[in-house]
Amino acid sequence: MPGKVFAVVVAIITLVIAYCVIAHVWWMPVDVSVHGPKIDHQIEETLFGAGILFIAGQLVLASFAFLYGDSKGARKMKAFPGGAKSLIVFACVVVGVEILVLSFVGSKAWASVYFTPPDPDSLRVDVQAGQFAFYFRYPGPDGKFGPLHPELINETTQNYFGLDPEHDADAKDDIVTAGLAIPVNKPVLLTLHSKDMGHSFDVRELRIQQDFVPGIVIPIHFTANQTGKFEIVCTQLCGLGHYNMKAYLEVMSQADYDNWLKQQAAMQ
Amino acid sequence: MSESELTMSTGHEVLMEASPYRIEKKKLGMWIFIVSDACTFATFLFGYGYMRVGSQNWGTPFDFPTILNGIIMTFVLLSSSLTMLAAVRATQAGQKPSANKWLGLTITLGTVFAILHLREWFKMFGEGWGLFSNPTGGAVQFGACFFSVTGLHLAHVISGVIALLIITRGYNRGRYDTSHVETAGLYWHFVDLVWMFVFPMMYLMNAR
Amino acid sequence: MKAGYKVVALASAILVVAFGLLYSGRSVSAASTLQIAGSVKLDGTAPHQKPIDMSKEPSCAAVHKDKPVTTEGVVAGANGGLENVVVYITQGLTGNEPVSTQPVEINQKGCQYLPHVVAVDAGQHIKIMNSDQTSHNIYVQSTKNPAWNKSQPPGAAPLDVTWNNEEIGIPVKCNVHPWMHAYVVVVKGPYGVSDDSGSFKLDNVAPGTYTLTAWHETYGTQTQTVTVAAGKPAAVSFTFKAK
Amino acid sequence: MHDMSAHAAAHHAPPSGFIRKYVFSVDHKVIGIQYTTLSLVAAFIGMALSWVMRIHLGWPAASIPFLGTLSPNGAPGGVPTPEYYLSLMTMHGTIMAFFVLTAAPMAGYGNFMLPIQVGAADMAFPRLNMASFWVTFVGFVLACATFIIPDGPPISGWTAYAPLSAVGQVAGPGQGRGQDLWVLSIALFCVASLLGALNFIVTTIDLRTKGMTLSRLPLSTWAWFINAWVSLLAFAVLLPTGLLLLLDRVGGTSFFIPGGLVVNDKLLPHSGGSPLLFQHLFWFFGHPEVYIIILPAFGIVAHLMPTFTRKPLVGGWKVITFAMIAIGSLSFLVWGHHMFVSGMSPSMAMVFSVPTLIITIPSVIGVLVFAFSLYGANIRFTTPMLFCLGFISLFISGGIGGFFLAQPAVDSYLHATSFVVGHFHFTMGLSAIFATFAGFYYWFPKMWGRMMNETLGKVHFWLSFVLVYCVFMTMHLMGLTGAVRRYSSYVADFMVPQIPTNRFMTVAALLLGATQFIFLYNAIWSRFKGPKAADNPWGATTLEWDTTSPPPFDNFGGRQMTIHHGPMEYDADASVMQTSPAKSIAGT
Repeated sequence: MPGKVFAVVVAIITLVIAYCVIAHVWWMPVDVSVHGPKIDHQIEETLFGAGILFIAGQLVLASFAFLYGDSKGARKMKAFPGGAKSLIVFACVVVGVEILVLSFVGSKAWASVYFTPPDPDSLRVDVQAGQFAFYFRYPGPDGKFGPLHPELINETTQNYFGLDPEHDADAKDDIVTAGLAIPVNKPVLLTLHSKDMGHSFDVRELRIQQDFVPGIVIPIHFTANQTGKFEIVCTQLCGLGHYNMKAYLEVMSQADYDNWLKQQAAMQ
Repeated sequence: MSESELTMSTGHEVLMEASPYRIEKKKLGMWIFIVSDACTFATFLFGYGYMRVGSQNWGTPFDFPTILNGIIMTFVLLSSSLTMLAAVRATQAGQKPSANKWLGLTITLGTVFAILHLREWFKMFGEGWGLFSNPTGGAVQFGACFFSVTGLHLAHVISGVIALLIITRGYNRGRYDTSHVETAGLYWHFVDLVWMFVFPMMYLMNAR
Repeated sequence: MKAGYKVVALASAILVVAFGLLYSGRSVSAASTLQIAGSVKLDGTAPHQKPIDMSKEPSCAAVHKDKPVTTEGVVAGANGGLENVVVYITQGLTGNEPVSTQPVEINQKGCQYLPHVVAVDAGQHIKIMNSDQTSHNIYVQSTKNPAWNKSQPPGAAPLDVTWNNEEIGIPVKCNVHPWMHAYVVVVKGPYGVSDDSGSFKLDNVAPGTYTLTAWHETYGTQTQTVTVAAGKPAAVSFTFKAK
Repeated sequence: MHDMSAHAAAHHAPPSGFIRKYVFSVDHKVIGIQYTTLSLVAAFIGMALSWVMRIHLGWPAASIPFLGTLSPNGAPGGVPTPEYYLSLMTMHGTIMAFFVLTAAPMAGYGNFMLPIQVGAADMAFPRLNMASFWVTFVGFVLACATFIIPDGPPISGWTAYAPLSAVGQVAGPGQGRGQDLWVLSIALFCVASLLGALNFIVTTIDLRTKGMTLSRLPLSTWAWFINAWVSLLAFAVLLPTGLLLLLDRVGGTSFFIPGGLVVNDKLLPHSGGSPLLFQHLFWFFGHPEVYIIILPAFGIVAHLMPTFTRKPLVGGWKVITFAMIAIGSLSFLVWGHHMFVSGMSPSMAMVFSVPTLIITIPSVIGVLVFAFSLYGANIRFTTPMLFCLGFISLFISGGIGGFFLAQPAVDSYLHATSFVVGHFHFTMGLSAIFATFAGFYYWFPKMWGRMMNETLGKVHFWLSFVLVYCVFMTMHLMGLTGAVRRYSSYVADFMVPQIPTNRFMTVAALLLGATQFIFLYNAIWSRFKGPKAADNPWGATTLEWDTTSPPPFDNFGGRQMTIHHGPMEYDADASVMQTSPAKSIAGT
């Protein structure tokens, strides 16, 4: 009896979960990056492959629990005819194939994000993460970033990067902003700095998540192909304000972007 | 412990499944400890390597006197391994006096090593070295790595010396037997072996 | 009936006299503890204060969308006055000045500290309130007093805190909103903080000669001596040079 | 030599006096019960912490009863502050991962059962054994003490990533003394685990009774033995890592702290360290730790199932044992999959992804062996067996998540979402807990000499099983939306729509917690009022069932056991299993 109940419960649970996934009750947000579809495809493929294994596993378990309750000796016990060898072979083959497929396709998706060199004329933006906000730096008309002087970082004067406009020519026209705005369909190259803790740059819609590691500069590049306003959140525990460490990414038309940059430059 | 002596005294194989290694549990325990302690040292040395590779201005501050001192220390520690060997042989042969002689010699050599080591440490402190200071202006990691790695090893040597003192005493009182001396010997040889890694990595690689 | 008028007239006369006496009495008592009044001027033009982009915290950004707030390192007031200067007495105190029992308030509103600079007596209570819909953390980086760091969720009860040791310019900041800064000046005896026109006053000063110190978060301190004579409030004025 | 037999006699005579008997006892059975009890207490503390977090996640503005008075500083008016939430999260992880999941199934049951199962009178080093328990105990006390000190518990998570955990007070509340205490507590736990592992290994190798060849070892013993090796290597790396972290915190060194850090506008004096070094060292321990937690669970299930299916496992002892060995050894090659997005070189990510996927093969083999051992069986659905089935189901569900997180491309989206939280709660959390429950119901008669109440046990199982899915499968699904973990409230706009989901999980979690009190009541009631247990109530074939319940001080009342065949080897017709160890084990 308990076996049959167990079988039914497991079956119901399995079906409910399968439904939730197939019906997209919870699902990924819209994808606005060029490389994103590859990752989505990878996730869906994994959902499919692993989902099959999941359903098969649960149902096998359920059916055995359903069928082989204690017969008090009425039914003579029999060993699994396939024996261990068949199980091992099955595991190695099926899982092995799954692994090969996933890592093959998966590595393509991964490579497309991390192994393609950034477009040489991509827009460069410097990102500074700190407890608990992101700040962004545009090179300004000269297209050059001023050097950073950590000892000059001072939040009371809004010098979040540690720039020294008095002495560094390149730093004079650097534009520091609290939000990230980029033109649509333009390759973007971000260089991630952290001034204190480990942080992370996570934009769900871009399908990008990359940690900041203090002490090293990490470049990431992407191209957004839809305009809109999206959230940049920190996903690496960085302290008490971690939950509220965020900024907004605005993908705009080139014209809007130019205006925006002018306004920001005026605000320096 | 007495449980094992029961089995040992009445013959392990009679009552128990034969140990695949044919050694009694105290020694086996020491072997296992050595395995895990080796991992601990490996972690420290890995950290040292990571630091060293990661820093641009590492610098190799050790001049010849320091290296010479290191070589002497190495010699002392190695010969202490030999005397330890002799001590184990003597206890196995049941010759208390010579066992005592060799054990005493091992303890002395261990102490000499520790003294040489501390003397060098304090000399370096005098020159301004510290866990986070590097008088030569190189990477501050040097002090951190050097003192933590050699410090860990020194701690092993000193605790080894203390253990040997206790065991020698117990051995003379008849409280401890050959197996204790052998086990202590295992530990002592391990400490030497570790030094064989520490010395080249910490001294020779940092010689001017 | 006529008698009634007389009574009223007499009564009112008595009242007038009484009030007069009372008033004179008050003015007499005021004369015994005088005040130092004065103003702080900024010589030169204040350095450019960067506007603050609060887009990270939409609820606060909404508060300021008409006029963006700027940093408050140097706040020049009307007719060359310098705001947020704390003036207090460093010499000449008897040491037994009463600690003001009136609690000082700091409000976190629109992701700003209001006021930006507060002065308190050692041991005087401060109420820290959060009027925002977001939670702030208050990081008090004091050195002569115990430092502390604590979050205050929206709608949480005000924090009631005191500082027992004199300490000038304790930085107070909110890490969740890195642009939020305030300073607490803990002194003994009377103090005054210059308002937007740069004027300040220290109440309840006994007659005598004092060394006054004016502290500003960017320009540091200035001192001058002032003598408070019985009968008339002393006037002083400080001038900070814009760097 | 004669004086040694005197020693031996002294050893076999049970100690007199309460302290030597129950507190500072060298008897592996008492120590096992001490460990189990410690874990039980820790489990309920950890659970209480998770309740506060869940309530806060479901109803962020709600004032939690008693909390305001319990910790007026962390939760003024009963509403947890963000840093208090992180403290709870940190301590929940620490207490559950170390003091419950690592301690209970290995140190708890292992201490009690392993010597009996190999036919020994005690652990190889009884005093060492006692030491390891009391060191663990002190470590646990230190961990709890972080709640008492004014600074409060650390907020850096159980992974304690540097530099957050390394730079001290400036990093935020709890990062001062709290983090120091935490590191000390973990270091002590490492020492205790190393001593324990050493004891387990030596006992298994050297103290097996006559005829107890490796091929005849019970599978739980096998699991504990393999696991001891994994712990021996893993904790030997965590210990120095903790020491280095402590050096950075109090010694002023810069192993994990890079130069030019500006915290609160202060330029830190450190230079040259590497946060990634800490992550590498931590996860080199941290991933094996996951298997340190799950391997004993495998062993317990493998040990119980033949008893209740009345037939040997598919492939006998070999397949499952080699699967466990494979898992144990592969677990040291996969740590990098925790660092796919943490700035490690992308090619390294691909290198680590392969063994991570490969390790699923032995895991799948294990699960298949368990599932197909049910084929053609006569399953007796006792409470322990139900928990075994629950374990299999949960481990399948959890293992599936591994396929996602093992791939860098997919992980770069799911990393640090609630999908991960659901995944590790299924695999290392709930699976292990279910196996631990199975072991508790199974061995309770042996440990305390009384049976537990089956009805309550079954109620406990059914509610737990369903509710666990409600909580943690929902977490998986919510993770698909990119809902970020370790957030105490929904400041990010995209997480606001998940509030109803969180409320559902909160309610389910509270019910799940309440269910555990049925178990607690059952355990305490049965301990004193339960029916007396027979020597072998389940009809099992391993040595622990060939002695009284509970066993005498020397485990076999002076009998020297001799083994003639293993727990799953039967007479000519291999179909029927012996119902009494007496047949399979001849006492001499």
